[in-house]
This record gives sequence, C-alpha cells and structure tokens, in this order.
Amino acid sequence: MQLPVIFLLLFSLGAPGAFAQDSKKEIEKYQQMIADSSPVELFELQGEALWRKRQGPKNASLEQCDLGLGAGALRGAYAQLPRYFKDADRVMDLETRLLHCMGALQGRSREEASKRVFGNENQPSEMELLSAYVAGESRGAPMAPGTAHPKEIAAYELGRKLFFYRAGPWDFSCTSCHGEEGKRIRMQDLPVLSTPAAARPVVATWPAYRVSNSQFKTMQWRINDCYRQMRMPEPNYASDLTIAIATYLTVTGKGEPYRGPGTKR
Amino acid sequence: MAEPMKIRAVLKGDVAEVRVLMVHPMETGQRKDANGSILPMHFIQEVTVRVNGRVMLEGQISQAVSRNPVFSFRLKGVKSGDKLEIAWLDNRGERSQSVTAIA
Amino acid sequence: MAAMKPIRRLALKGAGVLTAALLAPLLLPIRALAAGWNKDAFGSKTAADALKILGAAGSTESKDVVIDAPQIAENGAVVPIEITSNVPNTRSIAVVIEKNPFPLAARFDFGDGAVPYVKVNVKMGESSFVRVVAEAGGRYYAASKEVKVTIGGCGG
Amino acid sequence: MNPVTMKRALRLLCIAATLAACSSAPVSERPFTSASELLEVQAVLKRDFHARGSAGLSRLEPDAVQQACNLNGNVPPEFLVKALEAQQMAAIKFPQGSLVGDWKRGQRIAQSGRGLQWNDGPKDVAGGSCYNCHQLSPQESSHGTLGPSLRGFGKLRGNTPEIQKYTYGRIYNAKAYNLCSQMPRLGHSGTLSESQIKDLVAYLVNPESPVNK
Repeated sequence: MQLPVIFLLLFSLGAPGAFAQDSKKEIEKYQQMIADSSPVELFELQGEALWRKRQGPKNASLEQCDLGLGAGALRGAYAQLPRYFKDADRVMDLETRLLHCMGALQGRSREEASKRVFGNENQPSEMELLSAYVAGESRGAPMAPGTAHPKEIAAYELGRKLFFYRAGPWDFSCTSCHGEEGKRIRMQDLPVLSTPAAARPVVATWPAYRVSNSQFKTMQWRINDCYRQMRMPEPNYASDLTIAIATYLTVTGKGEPYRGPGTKR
Repeated sequence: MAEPMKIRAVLKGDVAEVRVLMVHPMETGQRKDANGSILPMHFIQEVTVRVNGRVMLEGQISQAVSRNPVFSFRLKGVKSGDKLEIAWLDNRGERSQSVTAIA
Repeated sequence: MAAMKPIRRLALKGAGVLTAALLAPLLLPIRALAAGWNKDAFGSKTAADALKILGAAGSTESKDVVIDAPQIAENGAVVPIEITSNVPNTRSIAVVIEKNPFPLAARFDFGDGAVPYVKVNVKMGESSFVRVVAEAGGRYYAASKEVKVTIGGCGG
Repeated sequence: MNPVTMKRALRLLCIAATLAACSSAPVSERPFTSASELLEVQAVLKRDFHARGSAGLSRLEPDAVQQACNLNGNVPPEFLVKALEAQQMAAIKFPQGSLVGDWKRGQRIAQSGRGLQWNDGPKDVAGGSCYNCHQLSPQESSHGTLGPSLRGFGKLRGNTPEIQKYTYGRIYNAKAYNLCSQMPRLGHSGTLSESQIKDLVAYLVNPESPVNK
C-alpha cells in the first residue's frame, strides 16, 4: 500500500472521530433548542379536551378511567406504567389502558376505538392527543413501572428476549441498531436501550412531538415503526408483544424523572 | 377556518417575555398529499402584536416558517394586567386572534 | 384541520391559559408599522434581490446583530433561530436563508417598546447560511451564521 | 429453507446448544439458553404479528443462521459457523460475465433506504440502505457508523476480479463471510436484483466513483 494511501486511511479514521465528537455536542444543542420552542403543548391541551369529551354508546368521558392510581387519578399515573391491572388480569401500557377505558366507560368496541390509532400532521389520533395530556400529568415523577407482580416480571422477561431476538428477511433484532455504544444510523445516534444509562432519557421523553413531520408519536407507534424498518410484518396494536417491549425498556430506564411529552427530531 | 393560539406572557422586571404557539399547516406548495396531488401554498403572512390596542410589533412571515409556528418576543414598558392581543392573517385571508393578560 | 376542533371549544370556554378567540368587531386593521406583506421581496429567488427590494442591499457586517442558531440541525423542518439586535433603535429585522427556494423567510418591525429580539422556527431545504439584516436610522447592519442540515433517521 | 436442510440444521443446533452452554459471552447478551426458549418467542411472534403489504407472516419463519445466532448470542461455536457459512456461500448466485455495473446508479441505490418494508409498493424501487450504516463517498456527511467506513474501498483493495467477486458476494450475502453479521443478506433476501448489486460493486471499486476519490 503506497504511503499516501495509508495516510488517507489514517486521516479518514481520525477526522470523522473529531468531527463526530463536536457534532454530537451540536446536535444536543439542536435538541435542546427545539424542545424549548416546541408546539407540543398544543397537543396536551387537545388531549385534555378529549379526556373530558363524552363519547361512545354510553356517552361518557374518560374522566373516571383508572390508570392505576384510582378512577380519574392523573397526577403521576403515566410514570407508573406499564403495570398489572387486576380488572383486566393483564399488564397494560398507557395506550392499552386507554383502549380498555374506552370500552368499559364509553361502551365503544375495541375495533372502533382502535380503528385509527396512528394519526398524521393534519389529524392527530385520539390516542396521540390523550397520550400527550396524560403523560404531561406525570412531569417530574420518577419512572416507576410495575416490577413485582408475576405477570409484570414475565412481561419484562419476554420483552428482554424479544429485544435480542433476530428475525425477518434482514435478520434484525432491536440490538442490531440499539446494541453498541456510540453508533449511529445516518446522523441519528442510537442509544443502547438495554442499558439504564441510555434507556433513562428515552423513557423520560416518550411520547413525543416529532419536528420532522409535525406529528405527535406514542410508544406503540415507536415499536410499530421500528418493526416496519426491520422489514418485519406489523405488530398487533396493544398486543402483549408490544407491551412486553415497552415494559422491558421502561423497567431498564426506571428511576428517571419524567420530563415529557418530549420534542424530537 | 381560524385556529386559536396558546399565548404565555410573563413580566420579568420591566420586560414581558411573550411566547405564542399557533396552529397552522404553513404549506410550502411543494408537498404532496397521500395520493400524490400537490398541497397548495397555505401559510400565515402577517402577525400583529398589540398591547392595550397599540401595535408594538408586526411580523411578515412566509412558508419558510415551520408548521405550527412558535414565536418568542420581548416587550418593554408594559405592566402585568395589560391586555396583550396577537392576531394573524394568512394567504387565504383567514384570520385568528387571541387575547390574554400579561402575568 | 378537523381534529383541532376540540381546541376551539376549549378556547371558547375561556380556559385561563388558553384565551378566547374574539369575534369580528375587534378585528382592527392589522397594518400599522409596515406596508403589509411584501409580495415581491418574499417572491424573490435570491437573497440579494429580496434585500434590494427591502432597501437593505448595502449592509455592513456588525457584531451587534446576534444570531443564536444550531450549527447542525438534525432536520430542516424546524430550525430554531434566536435573533437579537443590539444596534441602537433598530426598527426592523429581516431573516434570509440563502439556499432556500425563496430566501426571505421573515421580517419583523418593532414599534416603541418592542425589544429588537425574536425567536422563530424556520424551515431549511439544505445546509445554508442564515443572514439577518437589522435596520436602524436608515442604515442596515448584518450578520450571518451557517447551519448544517443533516438527514437524520433511518432514511427508510 | 427446504425441510431437509431445516432438520439437519436443527440437529446441528441441538449439538450446538449443549456446547454453547459453556461459552462465556456475557449473560445479558445471551437471553436464550435453550432451543425451547426460541420456540416460545417464535410462538409469541406468530400470535402478535399480522401481515401487511408485502410483509407476510412467512417472514417470521427462522432459518438455521438465525437460530444459530439467536441461541448463541451471535457467537456460535466455530464448527457451526464454518458449516453454515459454507452453506450460505454455496447458495450465492454469481451472475455470468461482468460483476461490475454503473457506479452512478450504484450511488442512488446506496442512498435509498426503501425495499421490503410494508409501505414499499410494487412500483417502489428497493435500495441498499448502505449510507444508513456506512461511510462511502467523503462528500456525504450524513452517514451511519454501524458498519465500517468503506471510503476508498476500491482504491485500497484494487479493482481486480477477485475483489469484484468478494464485493458482489458480500453484498449478496454478508453472512456467508461472517455468520452473525448485522449486515442484511441483500441478495439472498430478494431485496436487491443482480444488476443493482453489480451497480453497488461499481460504486465501491470503480476508480471514478466518489468513494475512491
């Protein structure tokens, strides 16, 4: 190998390293600035209006929905999800629990209530607006998902296995991208979500407003869209599989004070 | 169709920090909808900030301002309780207006 | 924007934080400081043309015009720009994004009491210089800052 | 995966399971300790996924490579790696004649992240998603770092028939060279066509390509 070529190789290895370091700092500044001037509050306000809105055959609102801290108790409720619910004998995340209340309180069928759970920039979905509002009511509360009940432990274990399980035509698992420190796709840093240090800031800022498409996104969407890019078939909305992954991520990131709903790229 | 705004105006010393969130698509005329047809230009052109009826600041903005615009301004010589009114007018002649008291 | 409907009902209820949208009588004439939306300036395809139409062709670089913008924006859809003009009695600020199809992004006119400061989120089609031109006493003062727009995400 | 190779692969796997138990990779990296645990997860996938667009449920069927990598935390025993890499290599279909296409088309394929997603329609042209993980041309700063930098790929290795074949094969099926690699098997999975892979080879080895400038 001629000398200049070696030099080229060494130079190329050196330069991006240095560039990568300040670019990480600059991107963090960008993230801070978009969080400071974000319209996410508009989604929280609309979520509050929906929480109170009478709907469904029973013409009832969601104000009596028990998110784990008692009927209608909102303050800090999101920070303690996912958790086991005796009335449904099942571990539920926020969206699954909202779906449950839409059935139990409003008399709506699961099929109707989950017809359009992922919205767009012109028409956010009910779940997105409600998630913004309910999550906002946990600001400052440390994330404390359920970890004691056998079904909570089982959900965590299943989530962990799913996180590492490689499948699909591209043989991807979550760790294919979220498995190694300091890696990125394009300019997108990839947190190693199996470690508390990386999981904490993530679980503390989802659900979130995404500036790239002006849409408010939930954790169910986040898991759904990851599987799409893993070239997998589509996960069932609010299925045990999606709740298990959300449980694994939230338990891994527990203890972090919630500071969402966030604003992201 | 007019969409309201979310205004926060807080007096810090003799300067009021004003932050306003607006609901508007701010279409550039270069985007396509789901079935491929161009979404026409649709954006706020004028923003007016009044305190107790007097115009203190005017903005002329374009489709280069992000969707759901968020502005921050600073106003001096105002006191808490003053009536702060922000209005916008878009390229279709639609208007929206909101009033709040400076905290 | 049908889904935004609930927000208006909330607004009409006059919730403390979100105020009511008032009715027609209060729609006073909007223009007082500037002549109104400058079609030609905003329609210009180059920064130079836009600034010439605004009468701001000859501007001198000045440290008193301060631009706080990210060096790298993960996405061009929202680039927060914070502008302060410390030039005494600044009356207006123009924001120009040189590589945008229509470079003039916004212009703000400041009446008595309004601090020559504004923070606004702008869209950038690609990496470009953001140029701010402040007008005070019939003279123009300018500064520029480069913002690199990257393709974030998985590009899928 | 015809049933014969599947059965043989599973038999190999059972032997591997016993040997694997004693390899020392960190526990968190190896959540699976037995083939039966794999079956448990596969059952959950079949229950909680549904087909959408081109992404059918058949995509959930594991093959021997996935079983070996899943069960052994991506570090299967040496003899199993050898056996499965050889099997994957034998399955690579190398085109007749030239293995090098047009580097300009290759650049577009490297930039495009489309292909095999449920929202990719029949008319959408698949891409290689290369820039998601690799640096290639120095002009493109928005590149990933999951994979090694490929800057100067042809310049460093030379544009020889051997290197062209190695490059074609590696894009077609990276697991024939490194069994549990995270690089997708772009040819094996039917994502990229023969001519698209040849264009990517050109983008990597042609001296005119920006990758080698």
